[in-house]
Amino acid sequence: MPIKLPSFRPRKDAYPADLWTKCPSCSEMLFNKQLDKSDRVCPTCGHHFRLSAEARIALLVDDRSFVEVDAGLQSVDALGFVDQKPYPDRLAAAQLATGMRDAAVRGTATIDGHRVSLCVMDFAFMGGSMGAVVGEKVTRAAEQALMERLPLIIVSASGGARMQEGTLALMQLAKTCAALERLRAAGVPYISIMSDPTTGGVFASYAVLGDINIAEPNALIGFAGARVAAGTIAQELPPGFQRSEFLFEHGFVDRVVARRSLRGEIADLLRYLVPGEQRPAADNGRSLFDPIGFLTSLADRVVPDLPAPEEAPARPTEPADDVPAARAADREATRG
Amino acid sequence: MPIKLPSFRPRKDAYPADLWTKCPSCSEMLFNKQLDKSDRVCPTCGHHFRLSAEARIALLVDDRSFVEVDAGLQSVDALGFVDQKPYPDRLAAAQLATGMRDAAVRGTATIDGHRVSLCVMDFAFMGGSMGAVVGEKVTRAAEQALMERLPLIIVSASGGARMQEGTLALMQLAKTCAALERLRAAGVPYISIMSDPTTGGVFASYAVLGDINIAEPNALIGFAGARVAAGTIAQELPPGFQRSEFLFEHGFVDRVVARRSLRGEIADLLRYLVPGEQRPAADNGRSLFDPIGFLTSLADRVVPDLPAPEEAPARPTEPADDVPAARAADREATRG
Amino acid sequence: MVDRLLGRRPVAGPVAPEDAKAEMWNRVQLARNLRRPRTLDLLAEMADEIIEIHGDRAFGDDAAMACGFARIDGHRVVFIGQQKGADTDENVRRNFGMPHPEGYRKAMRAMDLAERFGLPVVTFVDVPGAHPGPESEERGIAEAIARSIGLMTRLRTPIVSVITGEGGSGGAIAIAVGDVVIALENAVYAVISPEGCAAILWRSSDEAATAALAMRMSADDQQALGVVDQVVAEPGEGAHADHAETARRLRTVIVAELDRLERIPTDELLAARYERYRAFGAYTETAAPPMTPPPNRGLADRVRDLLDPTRWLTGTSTTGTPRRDDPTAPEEA
Amino acid sequence: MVDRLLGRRPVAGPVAPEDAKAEMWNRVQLARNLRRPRTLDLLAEMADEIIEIHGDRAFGDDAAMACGFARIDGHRVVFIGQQKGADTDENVRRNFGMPHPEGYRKAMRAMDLAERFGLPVVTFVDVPGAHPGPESEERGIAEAIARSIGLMTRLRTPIVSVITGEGGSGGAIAIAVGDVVIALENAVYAVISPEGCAAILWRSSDEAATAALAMRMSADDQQALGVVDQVVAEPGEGAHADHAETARRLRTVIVAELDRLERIPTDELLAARYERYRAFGAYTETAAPPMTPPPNRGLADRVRDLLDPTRWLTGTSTTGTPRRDDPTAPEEA
Ligand SMILES: [Zn+2]
Ligand SMILES: [Zn+2]
Repeated sequence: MPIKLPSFRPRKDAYPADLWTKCPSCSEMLFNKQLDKSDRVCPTCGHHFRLSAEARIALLVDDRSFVEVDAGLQSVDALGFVDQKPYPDRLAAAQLATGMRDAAVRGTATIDGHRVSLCVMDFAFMGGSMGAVVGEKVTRAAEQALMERLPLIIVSASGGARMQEGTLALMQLAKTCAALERLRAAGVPYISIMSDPTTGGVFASYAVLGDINIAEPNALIGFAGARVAAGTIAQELPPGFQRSEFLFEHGFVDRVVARRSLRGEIADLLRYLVPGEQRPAADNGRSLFDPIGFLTSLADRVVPDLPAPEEAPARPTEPADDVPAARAADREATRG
Repeated sequence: MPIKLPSFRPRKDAYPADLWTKCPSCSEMLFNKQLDKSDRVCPTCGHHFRLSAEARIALLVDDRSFVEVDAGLQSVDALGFVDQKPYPDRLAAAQLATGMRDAAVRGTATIDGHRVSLCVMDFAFMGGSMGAVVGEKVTRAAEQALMERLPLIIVSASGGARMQEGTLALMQLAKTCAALERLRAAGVPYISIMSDPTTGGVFASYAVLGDINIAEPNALIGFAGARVAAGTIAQELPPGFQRSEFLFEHGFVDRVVARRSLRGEIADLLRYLVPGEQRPAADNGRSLFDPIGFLTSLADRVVPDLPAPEEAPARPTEPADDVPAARAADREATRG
Repeated sequence: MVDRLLGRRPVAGPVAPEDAKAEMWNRVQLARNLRRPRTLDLLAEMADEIIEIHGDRAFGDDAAMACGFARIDGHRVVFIGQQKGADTDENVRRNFGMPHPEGYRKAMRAMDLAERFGLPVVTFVDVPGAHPGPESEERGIAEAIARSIGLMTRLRTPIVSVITGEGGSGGAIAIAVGDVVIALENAVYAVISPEGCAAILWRSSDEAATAALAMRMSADDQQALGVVDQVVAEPGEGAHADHAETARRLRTVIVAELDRLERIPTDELLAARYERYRAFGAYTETAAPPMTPPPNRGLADRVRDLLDPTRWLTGTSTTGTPRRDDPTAPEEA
Repeated sequence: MVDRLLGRRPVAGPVAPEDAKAEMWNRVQLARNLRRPRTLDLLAEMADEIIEIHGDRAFGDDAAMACGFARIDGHRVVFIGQQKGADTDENVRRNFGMPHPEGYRKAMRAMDLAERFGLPVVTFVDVPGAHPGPESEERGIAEAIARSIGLMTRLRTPIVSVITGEGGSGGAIAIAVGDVVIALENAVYAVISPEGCAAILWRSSDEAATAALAMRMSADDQQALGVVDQVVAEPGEGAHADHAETARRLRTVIVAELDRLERIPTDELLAARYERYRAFGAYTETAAPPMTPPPNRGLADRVRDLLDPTRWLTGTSTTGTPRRDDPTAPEEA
C-alpha cells in the first residue's frame, strides 16, 4: 500500500464553495473572481468551465452591441408532465436559480463590426434542454438571419431535447432544421459553436449543421450518452470518445478553438462568409487596414459592368496581427 | 504426398480452343455454341464470361431496336506514343481482332418499349481502355440523353484510361462527368451497369455515378489495381476485394444482378425513373396491363388544374409476373 | 396554439391512474411485439412491386434501413423504412432495426431520387432509436439524422410518414418529417425510450410504464398533441395478428393521402410542410424584454422579477450560476 | 482540334532521344523533390491570412488534403490542395500526400462553401495518386474522385488550378478541373505514374524514364497538348531552392487569372469550362455507320472493312472475340 504523506495544502473545506471552485481537470482550487476574469478557463491546465449565456455573449460580441429579443418566451406544460415533481415546478425552480426564462437567449449583436443574429444556450437552465422555447428562439434567430441576411451564430450547451415536453420537444429538431435549410439555400452563413456539453437532439439538429463547426476544447459532444453506447454494445469506448478532439478527428468539427481565440476566429471567418457586407467603423480603437480587391472584383463578377463600389470600411485588427505573414503556423497549435 | 489418381476426364488439349472454353471458376469445359446460347454464363457455376458490345446490346434491348450512331469515330495518336510498338499499330491490331473501331458502341434503342440512349463498352478492344473515342461516345450519349430526355444507360467493361493517350485520356474523366452533371441537373435518369472488369478511370468517372448502379455478379470493380493496393500498403486484402459483392456491401452498388435478369430489372427501374413517358405499344407479344393512377396524379401535381392525360399505354409484363404479390422475396436471392 | 395542444380527442372519461399506466404499457409492448409487421412485410402486402436500392455511396449498405421503389394501388413511390428482423439471425444482420449513419444516408439518396424523378415518398417508422454504438457516433449519426431531417423539410415531392411500431426519438423523426403523419393504433412515439426516461427522471427503469404515460407516447395521445394526424385501427389483438389486414387498412389511408397531396402544387406543399413543423411547441410570449438579473440578489428579488418581468434591468456580467459545472443535469434526454 | 494538339510550342530543335529522356527524368525528380514547396508552404508565402477548415462531415479529417480560406493580394479565396509532409513523421500523418475519400469529400465541402459564399477557388495539385489502399477502396475513392470532378465542372464560381508538383492521375484531376490550369515549370502531369506505365507497357519499371517521355508528362508538353494553359518558370535550380520566389511568381499569375475570371459572368464562365473539357481528345470522324462484321470472316475481309467502312454490313450476333476473357490486357491504366 502506498504511504499516505501529510498534505501541506489546505483542506478542501477550507475553501468556501461560493468563493472557490475546484478544477475538475487538474484539481487546482481556483478563486472564483479570478476564474471569471479568465473567462472561466483554468489558468493552470486550460480546462474550459461552462459559461452562462450572458458571459458567453459578453465574450463573443462587441461591447454593448447585443440587443436581446424574444426575452418573454416561456414554456407551457402541454403534456401535464409530472415526474418526481410537476414540470411547471421544475421550470419555476430553474428560473429562480438562473434568473432566466429558459435555456437560450437570442438577439442581434456585432462581432468585430459584423452584425449577426445570435442565439446562445445556457446549460444551467435544466441542463440546457431544448423544449419549445429553445426551439423557437433558434428558429427565430435563423428566420431573422434569413430575412436580414445576417450571419447566424448559435452557441450550443445542452443535454438534448427536454423530456418533459415529449414529442413536442422532438419536433423542435424538425422546426430548427427546416429554418436552417432555408438559410442554407439563401446563401446566408451559419457558424455553429459547440461548448460543453452538446449532445442528443441538439447535436442531432442545429448544432451539427454549421457551415463551419467550431468546438471548445474537450467539450462533450455526442448523440447517445456514453453510458448508453457502452451499455448497448458492451464494448470499450475509444479514448476521448465524444470529446471535441474526437469529433474533429472524425470530420465533424472544423476547428477546436480555445475560448480566448473564439471571437477572433469568428471575426476572421465572417470576413470570408460575408464578403459583400458594408462594415460599420470599428468601435474598439483598433487600427484600420484592408485591401478592397475582393469586394470590387466580386461586384464585377456579379454585375460585370458595374462601377467599383465605394471603398468598404476596412478590417480592424490588432497590430500584432498586422504583419502580412501567413498564419499557417497557427493551425497546429489550435488543431484547426 | 497425395497419391495421384488417373483422370478419366479427357485431357484438356482434346478440346479444340475455338470450340471449347474452360470455365475459370468451376473448370468445366464448355462448348462455345452453348455458352453463347446461355449469354456466356457458365451453366454449371453461373460464372459470367465477358460479353462483346454487340452481344451485350442484343441481350439488353428490344429486338432490332438498336440504332448505332457515331460509328465512324477513330482515335488519333496525338502524343506520338511508342512503347514496344507504336500506338497506331496497336489500334490497327485491335481493330483487326475485334472488327470494332474502338472500345465502345453507342446509339439508341428501346428496352421493354422505353427509348433509351445507350453506350456499351467492349473489353476485347485494348482492354476496354478509355481514350478520346470512348470518352466522346459516352459524352455524346449523355448529351443526346439530355437533349431528348432519354434515360441514359452505360455498360462499362474497362481497365481504365488509355495510357497511350496520356493526359488527354485523363481529361475524359472530366469530359464525361461534366456531361453527366448536366443530365443529373435536368432530372434525366442514368443507370450504370458495371460488368467485369470496371476499374481505374472508368470506375472513377461515369461508371460510379449512376442514379442506380447495377453490377453483374463477381465482376472486378475497383479504382487501383489489387496488386497496387496490396503492394503499396503491404497488408492483406479483404476477401472478395473489389468484386461486385464487396462494392455492394460497401454501399456503391444498388443491386448485383445476374445477366439473365438484367433486362427485366432495367425495365422495372425505368418505369419509376421515367414516369411521364408515353410508351409505344409493346412489340413482343406480352399482355398489357397497368393502372394509370400515378401518371394522372403526377400531372395533377405539376399543373394542378390540368385535365387528366390520355391513358398511358400500359406496362407489358410476363404473365408469370402478373400476380399482384410483392417481389420482396427476390431481394435476398439477387442481393438487391 | 395551446388550444390545439390541449387535444382534439377528449379522454373517454376519468380513468384510474394504475389502469391508464397498464393500458399504456400494453401499447408499448404491442408496438414492440416481435411478430409485428415490418416495413418490407407491410409493403409485401400492400404493393404490387418492390425494387430495393442499396448503399449510401460512401461507406456501406445498412440492412436496418430498407429503401427502394414500390407501386401501391397505381402510385409509384419511393419507400423508406427501418427494418427489424423476424428472427435472431435477421435481427443481428439488421442490428435490431437500429440504423447506423449509412442507413440515414441511404435514405437521403432515396429521397433525392424521389425528388428528381417526381415520385412521392412513403416512410415507415419502426425504430427503438438510431444505433447508439461507438461506430455510429464515429461516423456521425447525429449529422446523418440532422441532414435527413433537413432534407425532408425541403424535399420537393409529397411525403407520407407512417409510424408503424416504435417511434424512437431522433432515429425516428429522421425519416418522419412528412406532409402527413399516420400512426398505427398501437404504435408509440416519444422523445426518449420510456426506460431511458424513467432511469433519468425516476432514477429507476422500473418506472418505465410511468414514464411512458407521462410522455403520452401512445398514438392517440400523439394525435391529441397534433404530432400525428391520423390513427389507423389495428385488426383483432393487434397488427401482429393479421399482417394482411393491417396492410390493407394502411394502404387505404396512404393511397388517399397520396391522392390528396399529389394535387397540391409543390410550393404550397412545401410552405404547408414548413408551417406544420414550425408550429410545434407550446409557449407563452410576453412583450417585456427582460435580461438576466444582476448577481448576488436574493431569492425574493428573483421571484419578484419573475412575477413582474418589466421590473427587470439590463444587467451586466454574472458568470456561471452555481450548478452550471455540475455533471449533466437530469432534465435532458 | 488535331492542329491544337500538335502543339503551340515547337521543340527548340532536334534532341537526341537519350538526352530527352534524361531531361524528362530530371523533371520527374524535381517534381518529387522532398524539399519542394507544398500547398501550405506556398500559401504561407503568398497569402496574408489562412484559415483551415477540417473534416468531411461523414468519416474523418484527411491531413493529406488541406482546405480553407485565404487572402491573396486582396482576393479572398477558398483553397484546396494535397499536402505532402516535410519529414517522415509528417509524411506518415499526411499519408505522403495521398488523400483517402474523406480528403476529396472535404474538398467538395470547401467547393460548396466557395459557391455559396461567392468565393473563387484556387487548387494546388501535388499528388502521386489518390491513396490506393484497401480502406481507400472500401470507402469509395473512385466515387469521391468522380463526384469531385463532377462538382468542379458545375461549380458556379471561378476555379484556378495549379499543378505544383506531381499531377498523378485521377487523384490529381479530382481537384484540377479549373477554368484555367497553371503548372510550375518542373511539375509533371500524367494518366499513370511513369513506373506504373513502364511496368505494364515495357514489363519493367526500369523503363520509367522512357514511359515518362512517351507520356509527355512535363509541364511544357502538357501546355503543348492544351491540358495546361500556362507554365510558370521556377527560380534557380528549381522550386525547392527558393520557396518564397516560387510563391511570388505563382501569386502574380494566380492573381492575374482571378482578376480576369472574376470579370466573366457566371453562366459564360461555366459554358467555357464545359467547352474546355468537352474538347479534349483527338479523334477523326467518318460519316459511314459501320457495325461489327459478321463472325468467321477472314482477316483479309476485316482489313478491307477498315479501309472501306461503307462496305460493312449491319450484322447480327457475334459473341465474344477470342481474347475477351483473358486476364486484364496491358493497354489500360
Ligand atoms: Zn485546471
Ligand atoms: Zn463454371
